[in-house]
Amino acid sequence: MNGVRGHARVWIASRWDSFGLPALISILLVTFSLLSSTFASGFNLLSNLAFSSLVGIGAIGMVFCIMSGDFDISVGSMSALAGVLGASLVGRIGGVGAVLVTVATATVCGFVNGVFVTKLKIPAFITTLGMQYVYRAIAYIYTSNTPVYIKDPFWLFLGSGTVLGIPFPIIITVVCFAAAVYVLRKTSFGRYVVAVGTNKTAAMLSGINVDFIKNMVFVLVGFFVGIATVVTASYLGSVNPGMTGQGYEFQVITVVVLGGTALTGGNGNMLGAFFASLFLTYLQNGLGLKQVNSYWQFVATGLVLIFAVGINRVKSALLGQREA
Amino acid sequence: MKKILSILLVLAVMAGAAFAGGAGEGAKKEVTIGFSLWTMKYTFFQAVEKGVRDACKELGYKYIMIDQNEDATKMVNDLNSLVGQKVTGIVITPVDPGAIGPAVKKARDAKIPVVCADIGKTGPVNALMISNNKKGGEMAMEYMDKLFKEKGIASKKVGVGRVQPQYTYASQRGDGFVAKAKEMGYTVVSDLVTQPPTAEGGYDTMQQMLSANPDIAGVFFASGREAVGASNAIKAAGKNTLVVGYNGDPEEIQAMKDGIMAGDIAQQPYYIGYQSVMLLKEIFAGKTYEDAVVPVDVALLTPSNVDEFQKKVDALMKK
Amino acid sequence: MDGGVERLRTIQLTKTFPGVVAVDKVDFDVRPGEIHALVGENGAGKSTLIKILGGVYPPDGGQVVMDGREVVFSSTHESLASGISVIYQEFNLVPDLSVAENIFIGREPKTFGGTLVDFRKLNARAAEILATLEMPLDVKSYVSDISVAERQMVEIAKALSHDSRLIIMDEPTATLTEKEVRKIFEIVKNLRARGVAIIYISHRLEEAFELADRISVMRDGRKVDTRAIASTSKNDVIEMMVGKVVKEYFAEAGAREAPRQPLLEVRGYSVADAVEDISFTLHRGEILAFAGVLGSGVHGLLQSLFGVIPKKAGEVSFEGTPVHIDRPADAIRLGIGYVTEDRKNAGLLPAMSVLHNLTVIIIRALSFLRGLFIRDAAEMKSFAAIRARLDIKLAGPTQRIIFLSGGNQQKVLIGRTLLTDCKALILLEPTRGIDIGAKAEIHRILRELADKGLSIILTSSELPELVNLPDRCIVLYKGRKAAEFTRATMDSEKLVAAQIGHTGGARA
Amino acid sequence: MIRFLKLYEKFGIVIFIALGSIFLVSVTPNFLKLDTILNILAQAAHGAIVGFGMTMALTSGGFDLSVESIMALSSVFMAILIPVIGIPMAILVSVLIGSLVGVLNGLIIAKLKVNPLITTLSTATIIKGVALLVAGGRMIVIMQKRFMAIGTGKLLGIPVPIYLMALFFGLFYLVVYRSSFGRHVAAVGSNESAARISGLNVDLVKIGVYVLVAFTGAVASVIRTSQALIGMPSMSPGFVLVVLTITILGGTSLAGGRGNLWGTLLAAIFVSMIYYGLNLINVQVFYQMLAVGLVLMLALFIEGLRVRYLQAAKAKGIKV
Repeated sequence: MNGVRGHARVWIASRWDSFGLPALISILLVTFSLLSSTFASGFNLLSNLAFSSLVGIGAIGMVFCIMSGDFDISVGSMSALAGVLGASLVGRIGGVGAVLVTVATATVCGFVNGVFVTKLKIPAFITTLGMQYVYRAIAYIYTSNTPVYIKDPFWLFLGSGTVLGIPFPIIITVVCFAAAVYVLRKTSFGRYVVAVGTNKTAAMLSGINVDFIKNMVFVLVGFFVGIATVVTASYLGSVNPGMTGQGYEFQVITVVVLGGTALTGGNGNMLGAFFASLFLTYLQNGLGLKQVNSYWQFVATGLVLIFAVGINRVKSALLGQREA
Repeated sequence: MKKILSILLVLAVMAGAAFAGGAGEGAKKEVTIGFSLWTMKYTFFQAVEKGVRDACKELGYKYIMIDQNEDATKMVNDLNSLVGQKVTGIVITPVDPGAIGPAVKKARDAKIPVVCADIGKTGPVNALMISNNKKGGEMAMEYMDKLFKEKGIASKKVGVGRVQPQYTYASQRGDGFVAKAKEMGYTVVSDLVTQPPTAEGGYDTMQQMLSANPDIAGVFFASGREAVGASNAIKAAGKNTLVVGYNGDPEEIQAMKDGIMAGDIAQQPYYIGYQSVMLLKEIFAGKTYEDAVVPVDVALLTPSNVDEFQKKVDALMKK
Repeated sequence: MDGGVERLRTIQLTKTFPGVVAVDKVDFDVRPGEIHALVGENGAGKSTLIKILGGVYPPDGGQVVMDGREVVFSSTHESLASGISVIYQEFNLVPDLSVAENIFIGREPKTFGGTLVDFRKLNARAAEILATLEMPLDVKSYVSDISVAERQMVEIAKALSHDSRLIIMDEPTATLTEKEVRKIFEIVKNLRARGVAIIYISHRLEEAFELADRISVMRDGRKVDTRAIASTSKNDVIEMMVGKVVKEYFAEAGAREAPRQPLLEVRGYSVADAVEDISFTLHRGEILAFAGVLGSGVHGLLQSLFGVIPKKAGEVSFEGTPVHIDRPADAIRLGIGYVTEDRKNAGLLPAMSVLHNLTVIIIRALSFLRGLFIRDAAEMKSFAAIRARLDIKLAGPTQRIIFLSGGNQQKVLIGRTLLTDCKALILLEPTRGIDIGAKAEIHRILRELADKGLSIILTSSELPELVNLPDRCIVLYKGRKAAEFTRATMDSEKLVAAQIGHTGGARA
Repeated sequence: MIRFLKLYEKFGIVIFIALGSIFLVSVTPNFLKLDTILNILAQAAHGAIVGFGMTMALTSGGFDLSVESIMALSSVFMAILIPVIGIPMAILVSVLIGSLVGVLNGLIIAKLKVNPLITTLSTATIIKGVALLVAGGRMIVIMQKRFMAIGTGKLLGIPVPIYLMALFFGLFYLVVYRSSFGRHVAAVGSNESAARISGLNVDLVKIGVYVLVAFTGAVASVIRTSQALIGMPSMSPGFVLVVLTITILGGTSLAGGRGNLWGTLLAAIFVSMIYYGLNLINVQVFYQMLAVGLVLMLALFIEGLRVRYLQAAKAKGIKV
């Protein structure tokens, strides 16, 4: 391939990676602001920013996972299980402890998924499909199907509190994404994830322990789902074994893919996931405020996704890769 | 660097938008009702929505509806958004009543009264208009008992098909039914959750109940469309088991007209929606409601009174 | 010869790729009922030629004449349609379909008004074809379950089912056992008897001489000559294949002082379906080449030494101490580097930049706290060092690896191993798919590295590389040591002879 | 051992069914009754039929999450059209409309080369919206009671859905294993490039696959709609996961190449049996979930071991 032309392509593609979605969001924001003053109110923008973090945080782990060439659709049930377990323990071990338990539980679930995938070589999709039933069922049985309420002030603050008028979830999100971006660019682990995702064999020949990396990636999925669960639980003031995390897996995957992470692995875009969560949130919010019939909202969201993935196709075509 | 730039870009636009939009805020004088609804997918909720809308029209209130799309987190965000829009009052039909607490508190802190239209509540709501689910279940049992006696059905076996477990509020219907059944000396031989939570699910579940107890005398379904499916199953199996449903939606009314469904407990979704706004009106006028529960009666529909009921409903919905 | 006789004839056929003329004005012909052997070193242009005939590449110049009519192929189908079947080394079979289905894929006999496949007829026809060729093969068995030789047969049967009049076979026997080879031979002769024209490409001269009626030799994209087997000898052919190999480094050879202390000692080493009982010693600062055509087991041996595939038996000692290498990580830890022959699938990290492709192997060492914080400065430093040392041409460290030229990509892969400052370096096909200029450069680099004390094991299927580069060259044939050459005794003709199993004394 | 494993690959699920039956027979007298058995089979029908389609999708190396929405869409159209053009035509048209969604999926996947998961995830959302729009969000009651016969009627004492299941099993058996199309689907899923070079029109094959999946969805919708006698814009939520579970439990691999229709059929019956049986004995829904999940994981576990064993055998040079 001709280096110069290649380079021009990268130029375009890489600009799309970092500025494509932000541009779309800006357009979206401006349009809706012109259409509705309530949309443009600082409050509305902020509270939706906070709302977007519920999916955004969960998406972080999934970006790692999909970058490494795998997949986890058990995150919804995982979230329910971790949530009820943590919330139920507040009385005994206090808010901080309970929060830690929540995160730990989800992390362990992630680890279990990872073991099935790496050790038994069962495709991630199938494994997590099965575990999805298991985690949810355990959550039901453990609580005998009663919602668990979050009364603990510390925990409540995490999802509903504000610092200098900024909703705390936003701060958590910023920290998480910053950390994730850091891990991806500045740690050897981050490099290994990309390497494994883009070419397993080459990674193995470079002395990388592929199975270990893959397993760690699933642990990360669990970890961030755990954090997301903590925030969500406190945002809702309760955890419901049946409701919490319903459809969460597909929300998360949508955001990750919309963010420009290819399901073929290797090519990931961490901040893209963040912007995608913003984009979808503001899209829904705007349509809602304009009193658009919610049936049309389904159609709109679906079309946007197809469109966005289409664009990523073009991008990866420019970069000379293929999507599976 | 590019990343930072991209973030700055978005932030800048946001700030700009916020600044521009800032002016728009608070400017509105007229009374505005914000309504957050579970979903527009089912007839019941469409009726509630109609009720709220009509009431607002009647009182000349501005009306904003947001669909939760059956997502608890979206519900909370919508509530926050309504608070942000400084609406005068909020009506909510929550998909997850356990999850509205913090949001309701925010609303009340902002001096915005909140009325729950059915389902349930947490947090400092002013009032909850709610169908008497428990009573509905009991009525169903009593009605069955009456029919058994008339038809001279000896079997003391009854069953209940519940809605999905996560909708705890609706399980009271089943609870009410079960309690009453015990009280009246019946045995609840099967107590199942209808899966999937739609008519065809009712069909499957009914078949299972019939296999387990061929002589089951009557079954109460905590949701109407599932009762319709169940009635079809009974008809197909050539049994005479009595089915009583819950809701009073058109499909149930039709099933009763066809004579395959014995009875139905009709809720008054339109009334619930309508009255919720009326409650808010009183609150605006200075009347205090704190954490009040306004039970809304449920009506027993039988083949004899179903027609007039339908006329009433149609009249309301066409208004 | 008059044009009527030939089944296929190429006139001044030419194909150029950036930097190389792969096929250069080739006049070639094959007749009905003839087996025409096509031989030549790798890169001589054989595979490009057959790819043109197979409709994979359009030629840049010249014509192809099939049965007296000029033909132009824009796709593999068109070539197939006009009666040419090419059987490539990597088969085009569908593992999850049966033998019969593979033979007739896309052309299954139908019943019920063309709705269903008539399996009775399908299997019968397949069996028929296999029978006429005396192929002992169950038409119902899945291709995923049959041996390589049997797959070879399926491909041949598939070709026949298209009633192709010309079948081109690319190294059909390379990975087969002696017994299987016999079987394939019978089949090929059988084909000839039925008047099919066959172009038979092989590295094993004795095969060519046993089978073929005529033999054509290619070198550097040109056809050297075509001769009747009867009127030529293996030695002539070898001479034609080798031509004049320029011996640049030999002058310098004298200056190089003789054996240094051993670094890697291998004793009685065996790898399943690769090599049996191989022993050798690699010295410090030595370039040791392993020569061997496909099926000689060289690749298996070297992969196993790096821990990619398990060994069956044998001891390895490194710097005097016995070692166990079960995973590449072990080898890297010891200080052994490895550069794959399959750059695309096993070497490059396509989604990553040149910088990251280079440093991935030592990124942990380049960071504080066991990989928790990558020191950019250190990373750039080692990058700059390698870039300067191998003089890699690129727009910048963040450029995607996939946009580099083959030569520079190869340098990056070599650089990657150098970063581990390994003591021994294993290179498979170090210059495959690289243009002439870059080749020489990589040779120079390897020589310098060796002079600085790095020990290199390499294998190549390109003669000049084997002749010029190494201090020693061990030739494997069918998994066993066939010959060994030092600089002193190095003789390109003997080398080729040994590779292709022709041990009869080539003229010294 | 190897022959057993080969058999297990095809019929392993039988073992689960046997164990399940033994358990249920021992706990309730109502299980071992003709009616119960027939109902279990009848309730397996829609899962099995869509399962056949999904098997095809997985065989081609693809995937379809949009069946649920497709069912809803054709359900709505059926309810709207029956009074207008009569039952047979209405069924025909609505099945056709459902299948058209398959064309859409196929085109996006084959031509735009968008990943099947994302494609069908998106179309699922879109079609859900469309179904709701068409129905105006309402449940549409079907007045023509004769329509019930399809989902609830009996022929010679056997529920119609069972006939349909059998019919479609036969049909798909022919398509998958006996028709050239079916073999080409396997080829595409097994080695796409080889399939291309062998002159197959890969894109067309893929489109065909997604049309077939959509078709099965629409047919299942006919059964379910007739049982409900209501056109539902929000039909059988969560059904697609059940279908995936069935297909995978049946032993069809995500890798593509080999579909296992027998497995799918048996798995559908097994899953139906679990839910039916556990409801017979009033087991709480949560434990039913747990049961399905654990069975699936167990099956996968065994499968994992099986594959490893076979690979080991291959490595040892044993012909498998």
